[in-house]
Amino acid sequence: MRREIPIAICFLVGISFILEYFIPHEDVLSIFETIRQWAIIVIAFAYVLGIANLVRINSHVIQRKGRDWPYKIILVVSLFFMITVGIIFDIFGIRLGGIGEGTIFGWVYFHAQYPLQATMFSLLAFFIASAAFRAFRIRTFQASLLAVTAILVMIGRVPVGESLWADFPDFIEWIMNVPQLAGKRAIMIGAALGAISTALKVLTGLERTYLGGE
Amino acid sequence: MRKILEKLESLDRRIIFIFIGLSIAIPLLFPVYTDFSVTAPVEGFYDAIEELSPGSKVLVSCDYDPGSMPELFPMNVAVFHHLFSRGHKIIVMQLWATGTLLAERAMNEVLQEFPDKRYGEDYVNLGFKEGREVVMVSMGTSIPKTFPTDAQGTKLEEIPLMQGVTNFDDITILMNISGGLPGTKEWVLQVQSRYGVKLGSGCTAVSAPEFYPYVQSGQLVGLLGGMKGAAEYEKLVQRPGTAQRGMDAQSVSHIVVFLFILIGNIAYFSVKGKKKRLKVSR
Amino acid sequence: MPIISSAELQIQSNNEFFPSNTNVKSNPFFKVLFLFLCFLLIDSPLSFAAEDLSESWFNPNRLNMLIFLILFFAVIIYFIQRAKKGKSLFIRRIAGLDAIEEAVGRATEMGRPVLFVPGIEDVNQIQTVAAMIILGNVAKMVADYDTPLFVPICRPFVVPVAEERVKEGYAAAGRPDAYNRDNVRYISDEQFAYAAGVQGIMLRDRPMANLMFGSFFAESLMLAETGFLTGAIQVAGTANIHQLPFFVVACDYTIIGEELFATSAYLSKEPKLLGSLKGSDLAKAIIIGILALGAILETLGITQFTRWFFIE
Amino acid sequence: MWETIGIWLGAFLTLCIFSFLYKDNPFYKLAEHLFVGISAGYWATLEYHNVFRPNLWDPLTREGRLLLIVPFVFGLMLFSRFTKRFSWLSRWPMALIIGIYAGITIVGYGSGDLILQIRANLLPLYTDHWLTSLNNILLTVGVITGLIYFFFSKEHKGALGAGAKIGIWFLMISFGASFGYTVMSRMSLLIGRVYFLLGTWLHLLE
Repeated sequence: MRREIPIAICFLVGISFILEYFIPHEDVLSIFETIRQWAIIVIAFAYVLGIANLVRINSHVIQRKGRDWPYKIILVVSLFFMITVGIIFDIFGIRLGGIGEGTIFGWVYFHAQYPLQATMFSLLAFFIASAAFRAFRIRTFQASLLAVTAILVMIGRVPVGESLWADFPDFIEWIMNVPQLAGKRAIMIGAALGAISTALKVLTGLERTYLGGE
Repeated sequence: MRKILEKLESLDRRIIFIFIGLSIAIPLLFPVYTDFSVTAPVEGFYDAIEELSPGSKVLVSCDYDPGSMPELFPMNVAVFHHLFSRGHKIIVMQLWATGTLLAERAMNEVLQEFPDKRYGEDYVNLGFKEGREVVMVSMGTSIPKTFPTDAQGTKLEEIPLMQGVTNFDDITILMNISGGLPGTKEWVLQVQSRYGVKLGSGCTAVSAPEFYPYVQSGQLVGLLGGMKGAAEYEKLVQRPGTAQRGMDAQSVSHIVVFLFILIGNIAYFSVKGKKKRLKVSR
Repeated sequence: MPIISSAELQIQSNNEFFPSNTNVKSNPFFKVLFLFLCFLLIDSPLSFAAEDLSESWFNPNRLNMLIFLILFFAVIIYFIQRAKKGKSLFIRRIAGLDAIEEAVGRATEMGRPVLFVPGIEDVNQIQTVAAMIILGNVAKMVADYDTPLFVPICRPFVVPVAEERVKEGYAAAGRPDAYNRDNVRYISDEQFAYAAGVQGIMLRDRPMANLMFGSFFAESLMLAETGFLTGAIQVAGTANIHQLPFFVVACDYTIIGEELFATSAYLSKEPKLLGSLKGSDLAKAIIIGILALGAILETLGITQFTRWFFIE
Repeated sequence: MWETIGIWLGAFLTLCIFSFLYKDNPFYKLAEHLFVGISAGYWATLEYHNVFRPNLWDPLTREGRLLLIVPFVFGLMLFSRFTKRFSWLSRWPMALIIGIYAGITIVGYGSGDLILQIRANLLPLYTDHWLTSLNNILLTVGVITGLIYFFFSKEHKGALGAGAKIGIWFLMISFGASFGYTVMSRMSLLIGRVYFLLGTWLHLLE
């Protein structure tokens, strides 16, 4: 029972989402519509579960005084701070509560979360430059194809390339639209077949790692 | 010479970091504004909006967050500007939770240029909805059921702009600003190919090459790829923004990366020659 | 007259559907393909007339999708069932496996450690599963030589699985005593912290072979760069296409996209992996046929074939 | 006033993250943990305002749509993971979510990435214009040989081997293009931050 019911749910829901594609009948659509409205809610719960899990794991670390535990306190406190100003303040009608620009929530977003995340990703600019200098080695014919295309695209895609050669952008468009597109499309078709066969195995219960251990 | 090359081989990466930092800071401080032309995918995106009859209802899904803001925020602002300047109605939504305030800010920025635009009549923000592809498919049968209220909690029935909007049939075109997953790929697979909606995409440069097949197949009407795409589009809508401002820095940093690859390889091959290689090849 | 005699069947049993005999006429696969393509030459019934379908039970314009899904599902289930019954399904050996072997061989010759990085996604992700299968195989290779095998891990749940695989690998090589628990370590959940940790291992322990298989994101180039600088032989593989360029330029050999899954199916011989790989292969062969035939027909100005591939 | 404080805070946090370039240090760790905490809190808050209230709570309590109890209970069942005894209950809602995505994947990829992409590649090899003909030939050859590279049921020998070899060339060109575009993406992100530091914070840009 503990395995059969989930597999049955998975199968029925999955099949209904496939059938929906082929059956345009109004009555059927409205049933599927209801399932989808439910799905949105359950998926939202799944994200909350993830956040609850984050709190749980980090509280454990704090309790055990595990590695980096003072930082974990900051993590948990900032998480609850956002929920407090975003939800609790809003419910009790406290000034500057709720979400949107002009609230505490919005202020923290624009002055903390935004710079943090944007900077985190901008580190990659440094890493890619360093990798280009120290590890980008053209050692084979295949690597040279990659390198030549990469360099052409890098230079041809920016204004300086165009001032070097007026037709550079058109040439890059050709590379993007013909040889690179062919490669991408081959990968895409292969990946689509893989994704569909994996999904089919999940639906039919052949693949059930999502159920976890007993 | 050999000594210099050997030194280069073992150069501290922090020196490389300083180089790349400067290659971006200096052009930003002293811009020369190199001119550039507009490429076909960007033109396709622009034309798709130009061709709409005034007053069309356009759905703009802003699916990105601060991690890709320098590329996508300028597009977002330019799209709103373009749509308003052509007299279209904008329905905004988001599938990324951590980007909702960015779309709001983009709208507020554009509203300063169009003070007569009224919320609920000319534009509406449906807000964020969880569920990724499920939300997309669900909107195909009923937008009001998927989004019972807008971002502020007003019921959709009470919003004039949303009168008569049931599903994608009532949307003229969908413009997606895409930072990753869920984004343009999912909109193409779940909505464009299923409901036949016209779809345009503004995406990060990382995912742009992956979307070229969709432009060729006609699944996308146009594509803005990365900051360069945004700059070209800003040029077309004649609203210079941060993307155009960044183009010089983009040029210089690309040249620096190119030189890095070049010098790195010269150093490598002249110092070590061809070192140990695997026998296996493809 | 049977299509293939029983004697031939026996010879070809390890290579069914794509037999090595080049006689196209007597090959069942080509017959199926031929019939299928002939079928598609019938004028497409897809009309796309704007009619109201809200009362009908089937959308005729999606007939092509229905045919495709039924065929593809049938093929995959068929191959999985065959594999389950113990019929051997042929998959070619991926050259990447030789690369792994050679890299591990070099490391053992020099008495230097081997590093295996299984990506940064959780244990239920298909790429991590594939990485674990390859890990078991690598463990088997190093066991004989007392070469340390380091496995730094990003997600806690991957740790027990990786430990199990390494232990099994050592046992299969007859050296269960060589297994050292401390070498399979959890580093950090945080992407960059994990990358920094692995870079630390590369610089401190100087592994001679860096094997990176699984799901990688932005950390790929940080790892490949550091590994390159330490002079290690690097073999990498991921299905995250966006990370492949970095591996291709900084590694000695790269396993590309689906090859990763083919490698794991080849090594594990697990029916569900083999079955879906064979099913996809058959579909690919059909698609290649469609693309070739379609191009010829389009060149000749015959467009009805293409009309089968419209979706409303 | 608050705006100025905010900009200084943003600049401080930006520099905290950049300090990682020198080496891992407490400032970076602080910023990193702050980021994880804030964005998780942000996410939870949005779920409440944009999903739970409009899609579940309000229709359930105000409009009496009692059927919504089903997804509510399913959602709560997810949390049984935190207990040892009832954790199996969380498989039901998990199965629901997995089933939905499986169904959606099949339909989406089947139509958008297979049928429509195949159609887009059924091209005449000879046309009025030489460039179009060349492009169509390259596309046809490229996609077919690319697929051959990912074909595992036969040894790559003879014609098949040659096909696979050509296929890998197309793949490499495609990776090269991705590399170039990735450089563009990463540099844009840094431009954004430098713009903030030099412009918004230090007012050095006009």
